[in-house]
Amino acid sequence: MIRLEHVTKEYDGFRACDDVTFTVQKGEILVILGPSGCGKSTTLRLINRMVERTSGTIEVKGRNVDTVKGEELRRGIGYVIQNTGLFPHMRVDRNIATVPSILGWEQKRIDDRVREMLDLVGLDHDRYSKKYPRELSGGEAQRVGVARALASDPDIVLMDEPFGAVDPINRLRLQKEFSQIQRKLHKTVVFVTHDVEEAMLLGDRICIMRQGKVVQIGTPEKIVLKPCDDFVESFFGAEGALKLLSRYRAADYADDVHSEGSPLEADSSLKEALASMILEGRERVPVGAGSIALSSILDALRRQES
Amino acid sequence: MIRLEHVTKEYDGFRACDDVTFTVQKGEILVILGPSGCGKSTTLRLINRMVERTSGTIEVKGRNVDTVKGEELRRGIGYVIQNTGLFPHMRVDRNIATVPSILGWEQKRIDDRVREMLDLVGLDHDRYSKKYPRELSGGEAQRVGVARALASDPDIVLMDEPFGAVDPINRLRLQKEFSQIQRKLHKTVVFVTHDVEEAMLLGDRICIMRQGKVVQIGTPEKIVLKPCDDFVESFFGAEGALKLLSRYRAADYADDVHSEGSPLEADSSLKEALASMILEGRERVPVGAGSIALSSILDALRRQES
Amino acid sequence: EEPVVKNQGDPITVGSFVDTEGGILGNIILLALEDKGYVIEDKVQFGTPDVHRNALLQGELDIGVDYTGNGQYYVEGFAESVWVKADSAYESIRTADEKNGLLWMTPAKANNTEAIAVTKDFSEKNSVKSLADLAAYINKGGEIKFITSQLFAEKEAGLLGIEKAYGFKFQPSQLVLLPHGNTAETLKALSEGRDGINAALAYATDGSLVDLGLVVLEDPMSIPPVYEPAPIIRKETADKYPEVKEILGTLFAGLSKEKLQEMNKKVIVDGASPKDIAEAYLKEAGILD
Amino acid sequence: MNRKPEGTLLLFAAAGIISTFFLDFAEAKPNRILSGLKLGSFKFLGIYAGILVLVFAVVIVSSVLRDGKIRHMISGMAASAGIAVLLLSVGPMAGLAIPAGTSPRITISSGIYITLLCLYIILGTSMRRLKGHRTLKLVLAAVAALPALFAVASGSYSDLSIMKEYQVKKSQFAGNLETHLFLSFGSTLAAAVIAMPFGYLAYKKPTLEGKIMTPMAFFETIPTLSLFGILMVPLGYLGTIGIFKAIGVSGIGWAPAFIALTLYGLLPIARNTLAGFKNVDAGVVEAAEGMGMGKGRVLWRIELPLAFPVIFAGIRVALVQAIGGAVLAGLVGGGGLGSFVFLGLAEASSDLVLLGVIPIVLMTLTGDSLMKAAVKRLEIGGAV
Amino acid sequence: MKLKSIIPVAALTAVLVLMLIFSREFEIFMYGIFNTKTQTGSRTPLIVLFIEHLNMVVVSGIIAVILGLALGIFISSKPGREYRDAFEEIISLGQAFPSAALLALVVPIVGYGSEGALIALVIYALMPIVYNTYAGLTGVDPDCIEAAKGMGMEDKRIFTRIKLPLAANVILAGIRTSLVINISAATLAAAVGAGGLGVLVVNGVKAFDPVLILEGAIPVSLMAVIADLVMKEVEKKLSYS
Ligand SMILES: Nc1ncnc2c1ncn2[C@@H]1O[C@H](COP(=O)(O)OP(=O)(O)OP(=O)(O)O)[C@@H](O)[C@H]1O
Ligand SMILES: Nc1ncnc2c1ncn2[C@@H]1O[C@H](COP(=O)(O)OP(=O)(O)OP(=O)(O)O)[C@@H](O)[C@H]1O
Ligand SMILES: [Mg+2]
Ligand SMILES: [Mg+2]
Repeated sequence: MIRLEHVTKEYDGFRACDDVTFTVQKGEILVILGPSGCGKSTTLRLINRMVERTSGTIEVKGRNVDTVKGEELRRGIGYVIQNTGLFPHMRVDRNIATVPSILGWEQKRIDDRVREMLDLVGLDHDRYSKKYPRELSGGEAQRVGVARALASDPDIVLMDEPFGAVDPINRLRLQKEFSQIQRKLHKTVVFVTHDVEEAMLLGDRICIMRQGKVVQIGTPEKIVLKPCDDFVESFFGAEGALKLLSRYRAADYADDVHSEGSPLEADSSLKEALASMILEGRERVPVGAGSIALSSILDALRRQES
Repeated sequence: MIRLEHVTKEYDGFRACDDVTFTVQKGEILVILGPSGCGKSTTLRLINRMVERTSGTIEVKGRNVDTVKGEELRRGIGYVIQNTGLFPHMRVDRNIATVPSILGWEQKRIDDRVREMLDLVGLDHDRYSKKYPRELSGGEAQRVGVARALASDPDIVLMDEPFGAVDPINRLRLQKEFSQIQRKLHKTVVFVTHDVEEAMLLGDRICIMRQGKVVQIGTPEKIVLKPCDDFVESFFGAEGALKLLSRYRAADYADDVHSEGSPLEADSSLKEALASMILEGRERVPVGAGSIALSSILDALRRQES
Repeated sequence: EEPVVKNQGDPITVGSFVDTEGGILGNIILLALEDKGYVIEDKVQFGTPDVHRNALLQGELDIGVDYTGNGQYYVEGFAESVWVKADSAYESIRTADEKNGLLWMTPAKANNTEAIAVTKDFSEKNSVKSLADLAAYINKGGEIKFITSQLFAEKEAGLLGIEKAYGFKFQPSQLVLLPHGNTAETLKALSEGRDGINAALAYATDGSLVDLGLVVLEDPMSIPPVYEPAPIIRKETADKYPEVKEILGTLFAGLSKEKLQEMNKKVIVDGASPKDIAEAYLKEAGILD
Repeated sequence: MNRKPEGTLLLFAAAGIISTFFLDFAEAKPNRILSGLKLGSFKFLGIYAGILVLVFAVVIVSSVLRDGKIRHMISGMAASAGIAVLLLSVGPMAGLAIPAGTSPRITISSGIYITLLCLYIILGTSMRRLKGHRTLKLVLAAVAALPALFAVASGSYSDLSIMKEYQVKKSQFAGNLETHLFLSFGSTLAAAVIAMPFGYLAYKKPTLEGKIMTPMAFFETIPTLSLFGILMVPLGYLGTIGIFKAIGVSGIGWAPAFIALTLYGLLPIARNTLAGFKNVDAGVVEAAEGMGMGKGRVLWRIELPLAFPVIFAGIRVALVQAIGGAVLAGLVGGGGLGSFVFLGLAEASSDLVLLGVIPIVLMTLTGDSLMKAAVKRLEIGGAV
Repeated sequence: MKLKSIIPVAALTAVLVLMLIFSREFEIFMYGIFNTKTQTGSRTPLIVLFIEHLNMVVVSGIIAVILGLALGIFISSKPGREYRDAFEEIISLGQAFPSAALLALVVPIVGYGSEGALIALVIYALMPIVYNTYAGLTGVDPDCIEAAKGMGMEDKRIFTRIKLPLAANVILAGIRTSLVINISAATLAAAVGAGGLGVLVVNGVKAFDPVLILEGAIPVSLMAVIADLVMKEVEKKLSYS
């Protein structure tokens, strides 16, 4: 779906992107993770030609991006930037309707679409559609930003630290909601972040960058378990494995053994199951009809690997 | 050391602090934790009389705060505010020297103290003392803020979300450094945050506030294990127990059993030990001369409680 | 009945100086022409003398009012002495300005020349009646503060000439210089004795002299030129509307110094409308009915 | 609950009382230019002066009331009543105070202006601090404003010297007012049309910023009157050329004034245009581009609407400046209300000066506050 | 002050001085160019007019700075804050009077000469100073003030050590604006007989004499530009960034 091959971007001789090569499959979320200034945003913006590369090839949906006009290319790709970038002088509905109206959809269709999008991101149409961006909380604004990027139903969405400005508590909620939306829509997503937990939670694959170069690219498990160098390892810290546990649902690792106590919530993660065991000092906690054992959690990553 | 009794602060009839009562012992860190707008900052600022209370009694070092002039009271109490509040027109050294020069220390003593303070917060004197605040990174500015608050060696330090503006990666480092400093200096600290992990990591006791009222106050263990209501419970989420584990040193829970593999670092926490076990799929990992067992971690909180 | 409009769609622009007398004289022309059925664009009290002059030259004004003595500034090649006599002054500017396309009509017999005024009290107390007396008074070291226009103070045919002729000299501290020459202000300052002022620039036709209890010092040597107001019409306009030239020809002839003084007084002291005063004059003179 | 007396009310009520007792309210002159008998408030207004003192006393008492709402209601009502009494009584009382003589004049003196100013400030303060109560505020404003209109319209002021000046100048007044409006609004419009593209250019090409702004800033250092004067020469020359002559350009008249005022308006507008565009959140522009908007669309749909409140604020500054500057047109034959000012100055008639000044001040104040309100309105949909 | 910024100031000052010394020659030269019929000239030497002008600007400037700072500080202080709106209204009312009209109106009150002009100029110069003082002082980062207060500084010390230095550049920018406005507005003082370079400008305009206008306008503009440059340097010097 998206293919970068030996892509380099120089600013006055400084390589913000240096020989970057990767592919994003249809329906996949690729998370680009790295420290500040490593070239994440630049890489993202090369894809929709907000920035023109110095050398290399970029293909989107099998076509070289140079064969399309920049503006047209961008109209077909959703784009969510840090701090939302909502247009402060337009109400929520007009913000969301931006690309559809550029594309010349008829009014009725636009209205329906706005309603549908607000629904999708969990905002009440009547309450929110006529608000101005400054009347929204950070989390609400973020949702509108996502709704706007998806309004014209693009196959591809680029997201640049979309939840960067949201406080930690709301952030988790947004991340989970985004996961759900993605499960419905199966977009092809490139997602930039410097938050390790976020990368773990959302990424099908993670691409770790450093000083403009791709250091390692692969599934979160592979990266945590087989970091290719110290830099990658240090990134996940000593607690990388725990973070990884948040990716798996406890129910998937449960067995039929009966266990006492109040069961975990249906979509609890392995991490939550582990926390619950430690809290209660038990080696087994109930989940669904059965229960899950500490040893299953201990084995989980191993099982995943094979 | 600090005692608030039935303290209330009203703004135009709105109670920002409502009947707050607590005591902070000498050498203790009390963390005030709560959602935005719950009155944390107000409570803090009542202590050094930045805000005058509407009713109630406040004692600092056994004396009613009303018996001292506000300014004098404040000169004896360190104060670190969110976003550092460094004076942009003064170089780092003069920022740090502010209170000592108000107190009329002689120049030599001030100079020595500045050097000592920069040392304490891990900044090189020669490199940093002549910089202006705008030439510092967020983390460096934060350290200078702490150095400034400690310059006159006050017994009591008030900190209002001191690390609020620092990015997550540097934040963890600053928190750990602060822990170390505190272990050396044994200040009496009231620390405001809305970050649960920070509260867990630093607080000897945590005071949870909501809408101006103190909801629960106690050690982190007590609050996680015995939350007094749903609000407090929701605050720590499903993973509260795991967070708690970061408070304990693995070495303290180790036994003499020999175990293979590379040992954990000396001051690793139980949380890190657990992560290591999950990563490697083993029930026991080496620490120091001996090793620690998964079952010890499972029992840790229980042991702590008794 | 309404007279027929004689210049449909081509109004004649009439202007004058932005001062009291300009208001009256301009309106006299305006009303006289309107009475005969001309459509007039009213630019009465249009601007300062030089703005007015240039407007006439450039055709911004078709008709204006100016003073014969001002010819000394407008045209070159005349001896200074021609400007101090009424007839030679008029003849000089009339002939010279024909080349500029401006026709000077017969001026009023009213010399609105520059003079120095003092209060009656001052005059009597110090027995100062003429400029010669004033010179003696000043040279004796008498207190004096003279308010005048900058322009008058700085020309040979003005204060510089007077000082030379009568043999005295104002010190800078004895002068209050205004950038304009309108004497309502100077005379008011004099009559109120503001800032110690006890002498002021006046024009001979100033209407407020009597009411303010002021007297004009005599100038036996006649230093400042003769300033008689006359209507001026552009040659183009005169050629197009010969009747207009006819009307203007002797329009001012009947105006005496006393008459102008009286009319000026009514406007500046009593606050009457210059137009009303002009109308009254025209009726009295039988030009209007 | 505020326990302290309210300073603003106290201060201006005290100032009002002092001005009522000690300043002249009118001058009864034997004629237009001679000074005359100065009249204090009681001599001039009689019982109504007593009412004014009472009004100020009420304000002082209200300023120590505890309840803010009642306090401001009382002081507001007192002030607007005071304004109404003052404005309505001046006309008839002037009629009574006219001295004998052929052409006597009654001139309003500083006391009335200052007393009025105190009353307006008290009223303004009260209304600002009175939250809500829209109808009450509307009534207060009406009570304060309508009497002046009524008095002017009904001819109640006809005995005042300034109205007599108006009677004399009536035929020129409308024309001069129109010219003044044309000069100030027209030149501001022209300045906006020229300066906005330059401001935008400076934004797009930062290297050009100095080259664009420096000359504009230079005009600002040339005294207005000199610029008028200097322009007369080249314009006088231009005026002899056919096409310019046809549109009325000449060395005198409106052209130099109009051009000079336009030149003065350039800097504030260009500067604010630059600042306005710079202020637009880079993230917003990035989002717009990222959604496939072309350059033109980004400019018209995003940047311009967002920058406009700031640009408009610059236009406001330019307009206020132009209204004041247009006075000088009176000196170069450009007409406008300045003609009255300078004729008044020349004839030593402060009433005639005021006949020019008062409309200018009103024009400035209303223009300014309308534009301010407009800026606020623009911002409702805008950033911030 | 860096050499780079001294050069333009020195050059402009030199031009100004030369112009003052050789004013006669300037007139003769310019009349050669313009060839106007009315060659009025001036009774008072240019240098005297210049000094009058300078005097007016300096005196009104000093008064305006003192008054403006005091007022600005007052209305930005806690007890004075409630007067802010009232004073702002009065000052902006004062500014709504065109400078020429303001000058015209003070004559009947204080008479001819420089007093009237001074009053008008002070009123004119006041607004930018008061406004910028207020904006500067209240614009100081509240975190800084909070920190200062929290460290036990008294209000006086917070004012002198924190607020004033941090507001200095904004305040100085206000003084600069008002100075430049004032230099150019003082031209109109001639209209009330207060002298100054405006005498030449006003006479020049009346006499339609571009030489006189330029002779007055050039020194005024030079003064304004020099004042602007110098104040910019002072601003740089006194502000921390
Ligand atoms: N327009 C530009 N001109 C010059 N250098 C640039 C430009 N844009 C980015 N850079 C540089 O390129 C490097 C990579 O920038 P980029 O914005 O891609 O980093 P990032 O990984 O997104 O960082 P962050 O997490 O802070 O957003 C940085 O060093 C930056 O300074
Ligand atoms: N000066 C004030 N006047 C009126 N209300 C105030 C004032 N200061 C604080 N408040 C209100 O008091 C409440 C508590 O404020 P406080 O600053 O203590 O909250 P907080 O817990 O520190 O919040 P945050 O985490 O956002 O800093 C808030 O609702 C706030 O709006
Ligand atoms: Mg980035
Ligand atoms: Mg707070």
